[in-house]
Amino acid sequence: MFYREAGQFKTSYKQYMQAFPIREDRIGIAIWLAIALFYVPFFGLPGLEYTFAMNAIMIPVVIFTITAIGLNILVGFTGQISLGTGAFMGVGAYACYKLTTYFPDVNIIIIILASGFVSAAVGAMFGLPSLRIKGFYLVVATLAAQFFLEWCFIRVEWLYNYNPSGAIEVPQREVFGLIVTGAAAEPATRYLMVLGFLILLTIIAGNLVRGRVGRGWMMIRDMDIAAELIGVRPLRTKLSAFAVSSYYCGVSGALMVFVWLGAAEVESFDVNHSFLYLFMVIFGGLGSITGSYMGAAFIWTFPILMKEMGKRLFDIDPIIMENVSLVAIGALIVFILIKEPHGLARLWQLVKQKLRIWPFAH
Amino acid sequence: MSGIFYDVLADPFLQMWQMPDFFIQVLWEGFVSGILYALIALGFVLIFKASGIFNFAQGIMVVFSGLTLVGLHALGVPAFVALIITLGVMYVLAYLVERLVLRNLVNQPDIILFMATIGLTNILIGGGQWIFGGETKSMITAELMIPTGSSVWEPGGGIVIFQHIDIAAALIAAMLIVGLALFFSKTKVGRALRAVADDHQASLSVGISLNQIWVITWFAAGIVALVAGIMWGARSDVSFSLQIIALKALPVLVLGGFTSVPGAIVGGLIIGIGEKLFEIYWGPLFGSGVEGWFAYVIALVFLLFRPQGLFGEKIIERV
Amino acid sequence: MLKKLITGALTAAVAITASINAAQAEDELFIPMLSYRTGPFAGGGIPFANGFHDYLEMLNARDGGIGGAKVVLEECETAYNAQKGVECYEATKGKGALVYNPLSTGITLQLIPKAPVDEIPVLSMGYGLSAAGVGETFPWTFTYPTSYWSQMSSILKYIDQNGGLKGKKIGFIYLDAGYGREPIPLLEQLAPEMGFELAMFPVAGKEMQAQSAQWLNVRKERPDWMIMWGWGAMNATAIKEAAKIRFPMDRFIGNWWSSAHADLVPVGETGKGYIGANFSGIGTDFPAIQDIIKYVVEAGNSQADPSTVGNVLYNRGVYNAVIVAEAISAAQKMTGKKSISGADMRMGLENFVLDQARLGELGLAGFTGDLKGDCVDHEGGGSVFFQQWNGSDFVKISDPIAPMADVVKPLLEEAAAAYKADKPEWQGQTCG
Amino acid sequence: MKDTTQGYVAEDGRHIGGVMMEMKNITLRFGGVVAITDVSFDIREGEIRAIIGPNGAGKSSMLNVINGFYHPQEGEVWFRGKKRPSMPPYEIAEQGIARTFQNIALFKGMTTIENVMTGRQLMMKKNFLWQLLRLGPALDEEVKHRRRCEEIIDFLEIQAIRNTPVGSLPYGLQKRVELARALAMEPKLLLLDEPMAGMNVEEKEDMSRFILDVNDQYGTTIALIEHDMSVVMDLADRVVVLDYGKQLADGTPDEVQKNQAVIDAYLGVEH
Amino acid sequence: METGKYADIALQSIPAYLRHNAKRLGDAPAFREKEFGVWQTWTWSQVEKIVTDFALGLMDIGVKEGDFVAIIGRNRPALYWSMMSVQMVGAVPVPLYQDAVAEEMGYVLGHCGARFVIADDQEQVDKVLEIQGNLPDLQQMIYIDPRGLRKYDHSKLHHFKSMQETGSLASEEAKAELERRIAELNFDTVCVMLYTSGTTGRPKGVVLSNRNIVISSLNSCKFDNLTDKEEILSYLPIAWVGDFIFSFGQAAVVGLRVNCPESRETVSADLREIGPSYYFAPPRIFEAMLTAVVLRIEDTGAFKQRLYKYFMDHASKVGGPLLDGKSVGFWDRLKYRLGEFFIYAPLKNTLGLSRVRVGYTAGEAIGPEIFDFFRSLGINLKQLYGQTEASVFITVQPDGEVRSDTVGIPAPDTEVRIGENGEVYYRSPGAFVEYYKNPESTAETKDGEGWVATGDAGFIEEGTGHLRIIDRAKDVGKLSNGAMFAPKYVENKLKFFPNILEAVVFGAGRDHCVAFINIDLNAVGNWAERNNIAYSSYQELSGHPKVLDMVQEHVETVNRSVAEDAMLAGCQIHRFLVLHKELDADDGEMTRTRKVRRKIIGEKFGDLVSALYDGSQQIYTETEVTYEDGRKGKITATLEIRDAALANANSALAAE
Repeated sequence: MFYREAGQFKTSYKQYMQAFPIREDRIGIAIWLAIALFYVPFFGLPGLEYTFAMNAIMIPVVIFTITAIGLNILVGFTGQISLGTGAFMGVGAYACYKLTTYFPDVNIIIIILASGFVSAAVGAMFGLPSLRIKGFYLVVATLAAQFFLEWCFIRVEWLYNYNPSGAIEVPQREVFGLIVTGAAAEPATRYLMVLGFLILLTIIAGNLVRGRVGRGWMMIRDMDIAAELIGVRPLRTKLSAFAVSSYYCGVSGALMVFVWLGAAEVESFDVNHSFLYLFMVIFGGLGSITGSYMGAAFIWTFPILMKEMGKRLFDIDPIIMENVSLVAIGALIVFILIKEPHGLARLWQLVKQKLRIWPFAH
Repeated sequence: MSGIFYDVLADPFLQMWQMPDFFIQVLWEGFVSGILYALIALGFVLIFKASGIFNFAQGIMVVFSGLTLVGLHALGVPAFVALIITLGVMYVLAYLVERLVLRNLVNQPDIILFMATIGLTNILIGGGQWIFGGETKSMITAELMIPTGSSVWEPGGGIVIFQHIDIAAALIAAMLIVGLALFFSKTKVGRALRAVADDHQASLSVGISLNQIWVITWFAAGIVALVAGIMWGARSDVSFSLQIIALKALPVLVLGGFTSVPGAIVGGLIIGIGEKLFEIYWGPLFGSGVEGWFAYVIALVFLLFRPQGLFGEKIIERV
Repeated sequence: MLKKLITGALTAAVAITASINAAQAEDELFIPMLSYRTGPFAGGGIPFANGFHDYLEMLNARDGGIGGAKVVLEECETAYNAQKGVECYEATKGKGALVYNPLSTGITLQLIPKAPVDEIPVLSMGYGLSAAGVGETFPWTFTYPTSYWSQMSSILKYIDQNGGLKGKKIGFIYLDAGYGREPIPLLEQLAPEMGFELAMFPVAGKEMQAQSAQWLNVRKERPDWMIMWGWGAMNATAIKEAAKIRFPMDRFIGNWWSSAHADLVPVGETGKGYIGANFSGIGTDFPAIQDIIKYVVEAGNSQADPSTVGNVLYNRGVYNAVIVAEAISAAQKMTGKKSISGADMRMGLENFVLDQARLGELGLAGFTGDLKGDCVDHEGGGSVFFQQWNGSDFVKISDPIAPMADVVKPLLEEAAAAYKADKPEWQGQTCG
Repeated sequence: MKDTTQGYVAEDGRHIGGVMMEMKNITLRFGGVVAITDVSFDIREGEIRAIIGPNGAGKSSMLNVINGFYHPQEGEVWFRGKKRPSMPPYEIAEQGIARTFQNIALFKGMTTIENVMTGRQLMMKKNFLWQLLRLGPALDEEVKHRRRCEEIIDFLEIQAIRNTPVGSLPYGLQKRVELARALAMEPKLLLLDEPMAGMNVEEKEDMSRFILDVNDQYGTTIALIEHDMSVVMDLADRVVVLDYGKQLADGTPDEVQKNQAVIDAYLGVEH
Repeated sequence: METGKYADIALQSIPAYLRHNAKRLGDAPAFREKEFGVWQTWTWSQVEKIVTDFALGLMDIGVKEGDFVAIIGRNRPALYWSMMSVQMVGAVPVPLYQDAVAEEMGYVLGHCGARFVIADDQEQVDKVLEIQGNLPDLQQMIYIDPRGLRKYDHSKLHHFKSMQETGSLASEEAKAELERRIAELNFDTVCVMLYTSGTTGRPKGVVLSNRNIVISSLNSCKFDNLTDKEEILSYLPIAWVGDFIFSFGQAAVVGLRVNCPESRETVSADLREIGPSYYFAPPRIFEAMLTAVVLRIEDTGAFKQRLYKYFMDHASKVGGPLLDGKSVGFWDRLKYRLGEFFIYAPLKNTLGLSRVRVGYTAGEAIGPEIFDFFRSLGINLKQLYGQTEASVFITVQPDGEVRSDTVGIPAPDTEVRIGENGEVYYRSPGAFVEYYKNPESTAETKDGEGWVATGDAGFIEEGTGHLRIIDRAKDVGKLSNGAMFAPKYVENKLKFFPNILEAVVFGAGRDHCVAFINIDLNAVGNWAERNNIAYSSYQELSGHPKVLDMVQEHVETVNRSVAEDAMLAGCQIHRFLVLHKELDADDGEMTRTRKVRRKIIGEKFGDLVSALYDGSQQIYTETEVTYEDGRKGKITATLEIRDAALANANSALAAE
C-alpha cells in the first residue's frame, strides 16, 4: 500500500546491495529511527508512565536486541545452537567491571566495546569443539561453557573485586558530561546510549551477514559438507561466528549490568536467561536481524503485558499470570514453530510483500 | 610444581587408600546418583531412538510427574491410586504432545523439534507451578512403601552407610531397565519401536502407525520420568530446581550415545561416580563446588575424541 | 486469530495506561510488595509474602489502615529474578511507593543505588547488603533488625555458650552465591580470634538438591558443628543428607532463612533436634496474629493456607510489615500528614520505636527483641534467638543473643567504605 | 585406444591437452567393504571425461576420491604433475576443483544469486574489518564478483529465478543453479555427479548443451559420472566404465561400446 | 549542460542530433538495458563514441552510401546504435520484425537488396543463413550477442564489439571520410525504410526521409512538452514505425532516455522497474492490463474487493474530470485523494504506470471502459491516429480534450480532409517519400499535392473538430439494401467486452450482418471457474451453452448500441457463432499485429458463413491448424448458431 516502486530501478550492483534497496523501506526505517531517537527519549511510550516505559521496557528491549542479534548470528546464521548466551553476557559484564576498575578514567563506551572482545575470546574458545561436534552435542558443549562460567563468576572472587556481596556494583560514569551509568543517570541518557550501541552493532551485523563472512556462516548452516568442498574453512568460519556472536553478547551483558541493572550477581547470567534469549531468536526468526528486534521486544514485553492485562482487566493474581505467561510463551514457541518456523520476521516479510503488491493478493 | 603434582596425582589416591570405607561410601553415593542420571537419560534415549527428537523437556517431565503424584496424594487420593492416575496423566501428556506438537512438525529439521521441546519445557514449568504451586514438596515415600532407614556396614573398623532408599532406587532402576529390555525384545510394540529407530517404513509393516509409536515412546519416557521423579524426590524432595539437575542427563548421553540404552546406564554411572570422586578428592583444589560443571566438561573433552559416544557407531559422512 | 490477538493486546495496553495514570487517591499509603511465589525459591517466598500482606490487610480491616490512611498493597511477582525486580520497581515507584522490601539480595543490590535518586527507602529485613547497616553511608537503605554478620556472630556465641568454640571445627555449608558467601569474611576473621577451625562446603545453586558430595566431605572433615546459610530446596536436602551421614542434628544450626517450617516439614522426624536462628516469634499465640486470622484469613482475603499462619516465615513477613507500619505511623506523627512521601518514610524508619511496650500494644508481646529506628545505625543491632525442631514444630530454646557488635561494626564500616569508594556521587551522603 | 601421452584431437576437432589428473591404482575401503578396487585412469586438460557404471559400481566413491573427500587406502592421486597428499576438502577447492552433487547440495536458505555468490567465496580476500564496514575495497570486491556471477546466471539462462530462494525451485533448475555455483568457482576441473539424474528428455538436452557450452566457452575440464549411458556417449571424449568397484574399460565412447566386458556387465545386465 | 528542455533547433539528421546531444547532454543517461541483473547505462557521449566507432567499422567492411542495411532483433541499445551508425555512413537502416519467419524475411531482404544484416543473436543469424542462398546481394553479417556463434564461419560474420574496436582504430582518412558522409546528410536523405505488413499482399517499403522523421518528432515533442528527462520503455517491435519514432526519432531529437527490457518475458517486470514517464501501448496491452487487474482483484478478500469497488466507482465519476482540469467538489476531491492512497497509486505502481506523464494508445479503437479506467486512475492516457506513411502523427488528442471515441485534432503542421467516399486524407511534413520500388502504389496513395490517402473512413466531428474513425475505407461496404456496413466498428464494440477476444462481422453485399466470436480464455475461464462450469479445452468451453448465453447477451447489448446511430443501424448482428479455435497469426487468420484478416477468414470458414446465412441451428466443421512447432493438424467441431435479438428503434430512420 505504501510502496511506490515503479521507477526505482537499479543501475549498479551497489544500489542493489544496499541494506534497503527500496525507497519506501528507507523511509520506514527513517521514521522508526526518528521515533526511537526523538520521540521515545523524551516521551517514553504512549500511555505508559515514562520511567517505567524507559527502565522496564525500552532499555532492556534495546539491550536484549543486541543479545538476540548476537545469538542469531550463531544460531540463525551459522546454525550452531548455543545455550551459553547468559554466561557470555556475564563474561562481558565482568570484563567491563574489571576494566573500569583498572582504567577508571577511560571512557565507559570504549570500555564496554573492549569488554566485548574478552567475551569474544571466551566464546571462540568454547566454540572450538564445534569443529568436531554438531547439533545436539554442541548444546552440551555450550552448556559446559554456561555452567563453568557461572561457577567462575562465583568462585573467582577477583572478578567482583572480592566484594563480600559477591555482586558487581556499577560505578557512576560520565560520557561528555552526562551521567550514563549508576542510578543517577537519566533514563533518556541511558536509553540513547544503549540505542547508539544497538544501531552501531546492527549496521555491523547487517554488513557482515550480507558479505563474504555472512555467506560463509550460512553455507556452514545450510550444508556444511558442500561448504567445505567449495573452500570454506569450517574452523575459521565457525569460530568467527562464535567470536562475533559472543562479542555481541558480551557488549549487551556489559550494557545490561552497567546501564540497566546497576548491579548484578551470577543469577543474572544463569541458564534460564540463556533460554530466554534463545526464545527471542526463535520467535523473532532464525537468520533475521529484523527478527531479532521483534523477538526481543516480544519476548520481553509479552509477560509484562500479560501480567498487566490479567491484573487490570480480569483481576487475576499476577502470580497466576506469571505462570500463564510461561505457559503461553511455551505454547507460542511451539505454535510459531509449527506455523511459521521462521518466526515473526517471516510474518513481517509476508505483510510487507502484501503491501508491495497491494491491492492485489498475490 | 611438585606440590601441584602431588596434589593432583598422589594425594587423592593416598586418601582413598587411607580411608577405604569412605572411598567405598563415595563410590556408592556416586553409583546411586549415577543411577538417577541414567534414569533421566534413559527417557531421552527412548524418545531419541524412536523419533530422532532430542527431548529437552525430559527433565521437567521428571519434576512434573513427581509433582502430580504428590499433588494428587495431597488431595487425599491414596498413594497407589495416585500413582496410577499419574501414569494416566503421563499418557495424556504423551498423547497431547503427539497430537499437538509432533504431528504438526513431521519432517521439520531436528533443531526445530528440539526447540519445540524447549517450548514444551516452558509449558510444563508454568503449568506445574500454576497447578501445584512453587513450593518444595516432599515425596510420599512411606506411602509408596519405599523403605527409608539405613544399613551400616563396618568393614575393618570403617563405616559405610547404605540408605535403603538408595538400594531401592538401584533395584527399581535395574528392574525398569530389564523391563524395558524385555519390552523391546519380546513384545510386538517393542519390536516395532526398534524398527522405527532404524527405518520408518519398516515400522509400518508391523502394523503400528508412526503416530501410535510416538505416543507409546513418549509414554514410556513418561514412566521412566515418573520413576526418576519418585526416586529423586524421595532422596531430596520434589521441586522445580530438580529440572536443572536433570540437564545432567545431557553429558550422560554424550558419553553413552544418544541411541544406546546400555550407553545411558554406563554413561550415567561414569558421570555419577566420576563427579563424586572428582569433587571429593580433587574438588578442594578448585575450591569445591565443581559438580556443577564437571560432568559437562568431561563430556566436552570426551566429545573431542569420540564424537559418537561410547556405544555409538562411527559416523561416515556422505555427499 | 491474529485480529483477536491484536485487539486483546490493544485492550491490555489501554488498561495499563489507565491503571498507571490513575492518580494516587488521597490518604492512601502505597506499598509495593515485591514477592516471589514462583521460581526455585517460591517455597520460602510464599509464606513470607502472605505474612506481610495479611498483617497490613488486617490493619486495614481492623483499624481502617494506619493513622487513618488506608494501606494499598500492590504485589509484583519477581520470581526471585533481578531483571523482573527492576520491572516491578519501575512499575510501582511512580505510584508513590513509600518503601521497598525487595525480598531478594539481588534486587536489593540493584535498588540500593536507586534509593537516594528516587528518594524511596529500601528495607531489606535480614538480607541484602550487610554493609547497608551503616546509616551514614547508606541513608536510604535499612537492614533492620540485624545483619548476616551480626547473626553469624550470635550463632558463634551460641555455640560458644553450648560447649565452647575453642579448638572446635566449624563446618559452614552455604548456597554458593552472594548470599551464602557473605558471612565468610567474618568467619575467616573470627576463626583465629576465637580459636576454631573452619571448613567450607559450598552448594551450587542449581545443584542444591544434590548435596551428597558436600556431605561426604562433611563426613571426611568431621566438624563439630555445622552452620548452614541455605535457602529454598537446599535446606531440606541438607538436613536429609546430614541425617544420612548421621550428623547430630542438635549440632546443626541454620540461619534464619534455613530454619522455617517450609524447610523442616518435608523432613519431619528426621530433622528432630535441628537448630535454627530466628528473630521473629513463632506460632499464632499473639493477639495480632489472632486478629489476622479473624480479619483476614477467615474473611477469605489471604492467600495463605490457614495451617501455615504462625509459621516461621509467615511471622517474619508479619514482622516486616510491623516495621513498615510502625515507621509509617512514626512518619505520620512527625509530619502531621496522613499521607506521606518516601522521604517521610525514611524519617519514620529512622525514628520509630518498637520496644516491648509497643509490641504489647500491637498485640505482639514477646514476638521479638527491642528495635529502635536510628539515623546512624540502620542495622538495628537486633539479636537473634534460637529454636529447635521437635519433629513437627519449632520450639524456642534460647533468649535473644546479642551480636558481637565490636567485631561486626568495624567490618560493616569497612565494607561500607569499600562500597562508597568508587562512587563519587555517594561521597557527600550522610544520614539525617 | 588413442595415444594419450601428448594430448589428442577429439572427434569434434578440439585439441585436448596433457594429463591434468591421474588416478593410479586406487583402492578404497569403508571398514570391511571395498568400494573401489585398483582403478587407474587419467583426466586431460580440456577434456570431457565420463565415469559410468551401473548403480553401486563405485562411481560416486570415485568422484569423492578425485574430489579429495575420501582418501583411498591404496593408490595415488596425481594432480598437475604432483602427487596429491591427503588434504582437507577446502584445500582441494583451493586447487581449482569444483563439483556438483547427485542429491543437490544447494544452500537452501539462500536465493539463487546468493548460492552462486558462494562460489566466489575463495576469491574474496578482503579482511574482516572491511567486511564489517562494507565500504571501499570490500564493497568493490563484492560488486566485482557479483558481476561475474550475473554473467554466469546469464550464461545458464536463470535470470528469472535470480532472487528466488533455491528451496522452492523445481529440480531441474536446482541442478542448473548448482552448476552455476560450481562455475562461479572458475574451476580448472569440474566434477559433475550425475548431472542428469531425474531429468526429463528436454531437461537432459538442455543440461547437455550447457555442459558442452561450458567446456567450449571456458575451456573447463569436466569429469562427470552418469548412470545413463546414452547421454554420456554424445558428451564425453573418453569414458571409464566401472562395475562393482572394478575398472572394466577405458576409451572413447565407440571403443567402450564395443567392449565385450562392458556389454556383458553393464549393457547386458541393465538392458 | 542544459537539460530539462526539449531541443527546438531543427538539425537535418539523426546523427547530427546525436552529436548535438553528446554535447548538450554529455553525461546524462541516453540508453539503458537490463543486463546481468542491473540497468546498464550509457550516456550520450558514450553512445556517440560507440556509434561513431561502429560506423567506422561499417565503412571498414564496405558499407557504402545508399546501401540498405537490415536490422533484426529485439529492442536493444546496440540495434538502435546500429541504425544511427548506418545513417552516419549514409546507408539506410531497414529494421525487420524479429519474429518474422525466414521466408518473410527473405522477401524483404531481397526486395530492398540489403547488402548487410545486423542481427541480434544466434537465432536471427541462423534465419538469415537459412535463406542466404536466395540473396545474392547479401555480403556481410554482424551480430551483437556472441553466445553460441563461436564456431560459426567468421569470414562473413562479425561481432559488433570487434567491429567497434576496429572502428576505434580507424585511420584518419577513414575518419575524414565519415565526417564527409555525415556532413552530406540532410533533410532529403533517406532516414529509414520501414516495411508495412499490410492486411493484404506483400509488404511495402515505406521510405521516410530525415525531414519526415525529424520534423514529426520535433512537432510531437513540442505538442506534449516532452523533455530529455522523460524515461521510455522500448518494447514494441523495432520495425514498427511507432517504436522508430518514440525510441529513435523523438529519443534522438529531444534526448529521451531509452530503456530496453532484459528479455521479452520480463517486459512487464521491467516496466514496473523503470516506471516510464512517456508511454505508448496499443489498446490490447491496456486491455490485457485491465483484465489482469480485474482478475487479480477477484482473488482478494471481500474487504479489498469492496474497497476497490468503492474507490473505482468514485474514480470513474471524478477521475476523468480531475485529469481534464475540470472543477470538482471539495469532498469528491478529498475522497479521490483517499482513493489515490488506497487504490489508485498502488495500482499504478504495480502496473508500472506511476510516473506516466503522457501516455498514448493508437492503432485500433480502444474500449471506452478500458480507456476511462486508466484515465480515472489519473493516468494521462490519450489517443492518436497515425500510420507508417505519416511518420505516425495524423491527429492527436491535446491535453484536456481527451475522449475515447475520437482520435483528436490534426497534429501540428498537419492538414486533414475527408474525401467524398468518407476516406480520410492528410498532408503533413511527415508524409512519406515513396514506396520503395513501387511507383504504382505510391501514386495510388499520394497525389501530386502531397495529400495522402489513409485508407480509413471517418468524419470530423462538428464543433470540436475532432476526427472520428469508423473503419478501413475499403472495409466499409454496403449491405444489399444499400445501408452502410462498417464491420470494424461493430467488432470493436464487441471486443470491448472482456469475455470477447476477437469478433469478425460479415455482411458486405448481404441483407444483414452475422458474426464469428472468439472468447477470451482467461476471462471466460475464470468466469467458468467461479460458476462451477467444468471444461477440458478451449473448444469445449467455447461451445458451452452458458457461454453462448453470455455471449448472446453481449451481442444484444451491442445491437442496441449500434442501433442508436442511424447511419450504422443496419450493422446489427442477426446471427452469430462462437468459434472453436482462437484466431491465430500462424494460421494466417490475423496479421502479426493481431489485426483480423476478414477476407481470409471468410474464405477459410466459408462453411460457417453460409450456415450463418442459411438459418441452420448447428454446423459441423473441420479446420486445419498449425501448431507451435510448425506441424499441421485438423480439429473438428459442431458449432451451435444463435439468433440475436435486434433493436429496431432507429433503423426506420436509416431506411428513409
